Amino acid sequence: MTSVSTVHEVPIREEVDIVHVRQAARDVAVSVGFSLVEQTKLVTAASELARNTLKHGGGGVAEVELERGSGHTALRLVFRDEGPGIDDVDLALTDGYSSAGGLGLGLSGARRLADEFELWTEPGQGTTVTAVFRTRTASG
Amino acid sequence: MTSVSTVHEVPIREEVDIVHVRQAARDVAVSVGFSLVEQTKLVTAASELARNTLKHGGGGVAEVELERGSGHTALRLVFRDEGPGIDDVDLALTDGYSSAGGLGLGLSGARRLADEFELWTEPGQGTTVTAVFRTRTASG
Amino acid sequence: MTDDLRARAREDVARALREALRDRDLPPDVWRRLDSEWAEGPPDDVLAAGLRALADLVGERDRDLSWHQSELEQTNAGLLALHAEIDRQRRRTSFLDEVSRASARSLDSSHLLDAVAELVRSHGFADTLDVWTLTEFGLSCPDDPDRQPDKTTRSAARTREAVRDGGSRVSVPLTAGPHVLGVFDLHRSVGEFTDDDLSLAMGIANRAAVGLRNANEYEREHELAQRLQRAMLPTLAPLRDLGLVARYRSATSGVHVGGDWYDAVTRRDGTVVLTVGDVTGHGVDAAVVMGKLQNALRAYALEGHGPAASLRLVHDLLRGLDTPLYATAVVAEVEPESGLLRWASAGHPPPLLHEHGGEVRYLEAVHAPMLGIHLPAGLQFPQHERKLRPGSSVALFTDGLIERRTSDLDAGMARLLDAFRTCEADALDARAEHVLTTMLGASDHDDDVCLLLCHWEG
Amino acid sequence: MTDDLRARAREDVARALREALRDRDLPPDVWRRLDSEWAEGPPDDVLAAGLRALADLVGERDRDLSWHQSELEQTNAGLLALHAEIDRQRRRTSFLDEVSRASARSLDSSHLLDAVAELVRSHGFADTLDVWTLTEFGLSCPDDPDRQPDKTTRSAARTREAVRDGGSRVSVPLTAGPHVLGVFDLHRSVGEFTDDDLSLAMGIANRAAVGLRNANEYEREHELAQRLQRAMLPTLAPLRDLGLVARYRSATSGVHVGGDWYDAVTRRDGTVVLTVGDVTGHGVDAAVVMGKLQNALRAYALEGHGPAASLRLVHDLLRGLDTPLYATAVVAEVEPESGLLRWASAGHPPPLLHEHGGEVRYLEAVHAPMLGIHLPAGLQFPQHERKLRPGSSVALFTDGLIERRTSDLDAGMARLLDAFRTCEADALDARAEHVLTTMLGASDHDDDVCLLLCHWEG
Ligand SMILES: [Mn+2]
Ligand SMILES: [Mn+2]
Ligand SMILES: [Mn+2]
Ligand SMILES: [Mn+2]
Repeated sequence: MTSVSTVHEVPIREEVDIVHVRQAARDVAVSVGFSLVEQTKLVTAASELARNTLKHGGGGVAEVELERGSGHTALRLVFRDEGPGIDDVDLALTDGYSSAGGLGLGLSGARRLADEFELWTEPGQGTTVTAVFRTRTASG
Repeated sequence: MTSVSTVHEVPIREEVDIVHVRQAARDVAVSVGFSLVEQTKLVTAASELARNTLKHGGGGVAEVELERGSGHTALRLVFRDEGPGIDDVDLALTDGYSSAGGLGLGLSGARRLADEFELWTEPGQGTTVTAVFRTRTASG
Repeated sequence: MTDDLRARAREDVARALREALRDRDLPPDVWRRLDSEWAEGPPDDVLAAGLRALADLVGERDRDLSWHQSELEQTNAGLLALHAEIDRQRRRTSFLDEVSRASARSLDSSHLLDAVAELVRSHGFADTLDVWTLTEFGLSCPDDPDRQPDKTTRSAARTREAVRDGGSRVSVPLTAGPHVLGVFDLHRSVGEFTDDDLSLAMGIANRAAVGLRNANEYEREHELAQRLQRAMLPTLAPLRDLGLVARYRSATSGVHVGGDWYDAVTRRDGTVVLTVGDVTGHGVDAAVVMGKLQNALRAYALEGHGPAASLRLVHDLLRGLDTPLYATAVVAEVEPESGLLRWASAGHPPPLLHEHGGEVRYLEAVHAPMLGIHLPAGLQFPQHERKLRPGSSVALFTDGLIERRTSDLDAGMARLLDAFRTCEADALDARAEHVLTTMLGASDHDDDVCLLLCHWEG
Repeated sequence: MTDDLRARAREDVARALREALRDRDLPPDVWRRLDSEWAEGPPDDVLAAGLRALADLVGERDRDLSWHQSELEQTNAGLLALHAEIDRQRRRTSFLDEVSRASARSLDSSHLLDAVAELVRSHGFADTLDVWTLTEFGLSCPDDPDRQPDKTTRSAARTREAVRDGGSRVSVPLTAGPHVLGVFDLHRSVGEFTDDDLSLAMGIANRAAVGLRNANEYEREHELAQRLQRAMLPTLAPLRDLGLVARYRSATSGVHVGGDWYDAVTRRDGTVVLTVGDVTGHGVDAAVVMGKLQNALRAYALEGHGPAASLRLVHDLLRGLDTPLYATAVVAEVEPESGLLRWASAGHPPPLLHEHGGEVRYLEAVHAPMLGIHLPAGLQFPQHERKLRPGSSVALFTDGLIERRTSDLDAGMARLLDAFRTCEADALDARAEHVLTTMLGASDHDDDVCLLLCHWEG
């Protein structure tokens, strides 16, 4: 049986909230036994997605969810904003592209780091990004 | 002909100096056209070596040197301290070992990131670490 | 106010301020800096000094914070870039390993080149890959033999280096050791080949070339063995007076080298001597004994010995060979002038006679024992003769045609009669094919098979 | 004081404080928070409120800073770990690619297994690697044929899976497609094999197995070709009355399939017939014609035809073959009772006579033209005879023994006489070796070579 629980909900309104999201993600990862490499991938992706929510979506909320099944543990990050949405998703997921400036690996880099990645967007309705990270080691 | 010039000398006395070393290294790297990946390797190693100087050597100094030859540019980081020195260099360079605690990839990780790496130490006399980073792209 | 009073007043104010901030969880260096500000200057300024000190600290902390934020942001971006870069390298190395494995999967050069080309396309490294192989006639395109290599392709073969043609076309030589074996032409419809792509293309070509060299070496040896084996059976020249067709099928399972043979030779007087034989067993030893018997029989027949005498001489020869193998054989001679057929058999299935009207029968008659077994001295081999009717054919064959593991010999012989009877073709070639197809079908046969058809129009 | 007065006093104090901090380069949100503190409460508290607000800010900034420092430190450590991890993966993949390449570098199974073993050791993956190959007699260790596989090795071959034996020993099967070809035993003297190492070991074994399968297939075809070719020359049984030794050396450069042959056969009357011949050219076609001539000559000789008659009959047979090749041959027969030697040659180098006292000479005599060329009808082949002195040897050989690109035929024939003269060995075997070594040395020869020595003790 698989159970999903929301462990943290972090508002993203200003720069310093990115660190809050990082900390929240890292705390949960450590608590379920993610290795340092796994933590790093997770936190890096969380940071980029939070920055995306802040810069592109004009702020929003991050949720850190924990999915436990028999023999596996997954950490799911959900980022929601009610910003302008993304016009061209494929373009936004291309390496090097970023409509809000910057280095342009944010979305595509996060997707590469995650085990699963989903992006929902609607012009004028906002954007929701979900990234799932699994650990190979037994959960703590 | 190859010319070497010291571009920065950064004292390492407290935690915040680590960021000064990072910034100094990054500034020089950007100015000679290091790519983002090359910058990242350099700055990460600089940060670890600065932390090593602070924690293990009780503080010291970091020098950022620039070596320019025909067709190549290299950035050399030198970290000097007058701390207790390292008893067992091989052990200190083993993945996972750190006599000052922490995550234990500092010295070995920096060595892995650098193109050249040299460690001089003498019990009671201090430690000097030199790490060289080359760029493949033409220098700016 | 005396200095003493001032100090006292200053301390009072400072104490009051410390009290006011008591419930603030400030770091120790804040208190250090506030205390040192408050220890100097006139008491009226104590408040302002504290304010200034705190403001300075806020400014400093703010600057430090922004440095750390910027470092964190850049490190994050750098981590993504490093991950992407190493991921790219990992995919590159694992792509090359896949190429190595595809190049080793088969010893058939066209299979392995197809597999490599497919990998190159499915990994999106190139949209089309044209293969050129170097033959004795120069560079040739196996998929389109009429195509000529262009300047870029030829240049890659000559210089043994990757050659660009614009941004979206690269030719790389297939080199194994000192030899150029061919060229890959790579094309992209979108995007250009970078310098990095060029070195990757060379890595692909080098790995494919090693596989290709192995395949070529295998094919050379395989072909040599096949040619040696096949060359042991004669290429029959057309006869002036008789129709003649021969077929050999090696066993499709087990050892592919067999001991069956056929032969046909014309004596100076015009008589045609036909032979079919079968050395027991399979493999190289059987093939070699087969070669000796076939050639000795031909020698005796050419010299003028009749079927029975030739078989008897060959029996003596086989007895003298250092081999545990035996053989069966049938020899038949036809005089084209008269249509006279003479034949003799040593332990072999009888010849089959197919007459003009469609009647089919076996020429059952007394035959000699197997060649090579112990025989009483002076034993004569029986020989038979009959006049053929015009339009008749004689078929000689080995037991592989009629014997199957799943059925007995008599059933097989009956099936063979049927196969001839039901044949509607007239041409000898077509009749041979019909018989082989009917008897062997598409199923595996574990014995080799010979069939010789000779037609006397009369 | 009225509210109005209080407000004015508050604003005065606030303005004074703003003035005092004017030269501090504070971020905008500091001013916002100070202004809001100063806009409320009694004027006496304005100062303290400002102080508290600043102190709060310092505390917040300090907390933010420590979070960022900690994140930066952890990200840095994470970056190192990620880099180390991916570096490990990259080395692993590139190790596997190296194994693939080493497995393809040679079609010689022992070479490639050595190369893989060397890689495994030099990469520090295992300290020793023992190779077992599956033969028809079970698992065998090529380096030590007497060794028996232990339980772990046998279990890996049977289950087709990696099998551990303690922490520092692993056996992995070499499987290619449905076949198990062998087993690698891996040992470490320090450290244990992790689960990850086990899967890497399987990756190594799979790649080596594909190379091994290719090598085996190549070796099978190569051996078949070699055996077919070698089997065309007879294994001479020792004669009762005469000493006999034969040697064949294939060309060491160019095509390795040749057209030289030797043969020796004993007639029922005890006469021994010796033959050496040489079909023009090399390759499969020459080898096949050689087989036909050798066997026909043996057939005629056995039947009782003398040397000249046999050669003439073989000439006719060769004319009847569909081949552009010619041949030379020499046939000699020896009667062991009397020591009478009869011989005939068709375009072949003369036999060499080595007499008891050490005298060596060529038996020069009129010979027939080459076999297979157009001859006037009825031409008789010349035949010669002489009585051997007891203790004499006759040597038949092909031109490959005496002809070198760098010297002429006469010089070669003189060198051969010398080689026999200088031979101190008595045994026929040793004499043949001495002659071959003297004439061919260690240098390459581009023609194949036959040598037949026959000794009559008398
Ligand atoms: Mn057979
Ligand atoms: Mn058969
Ligand atoms: Mn020859
Ligand atoms: Mn020759």
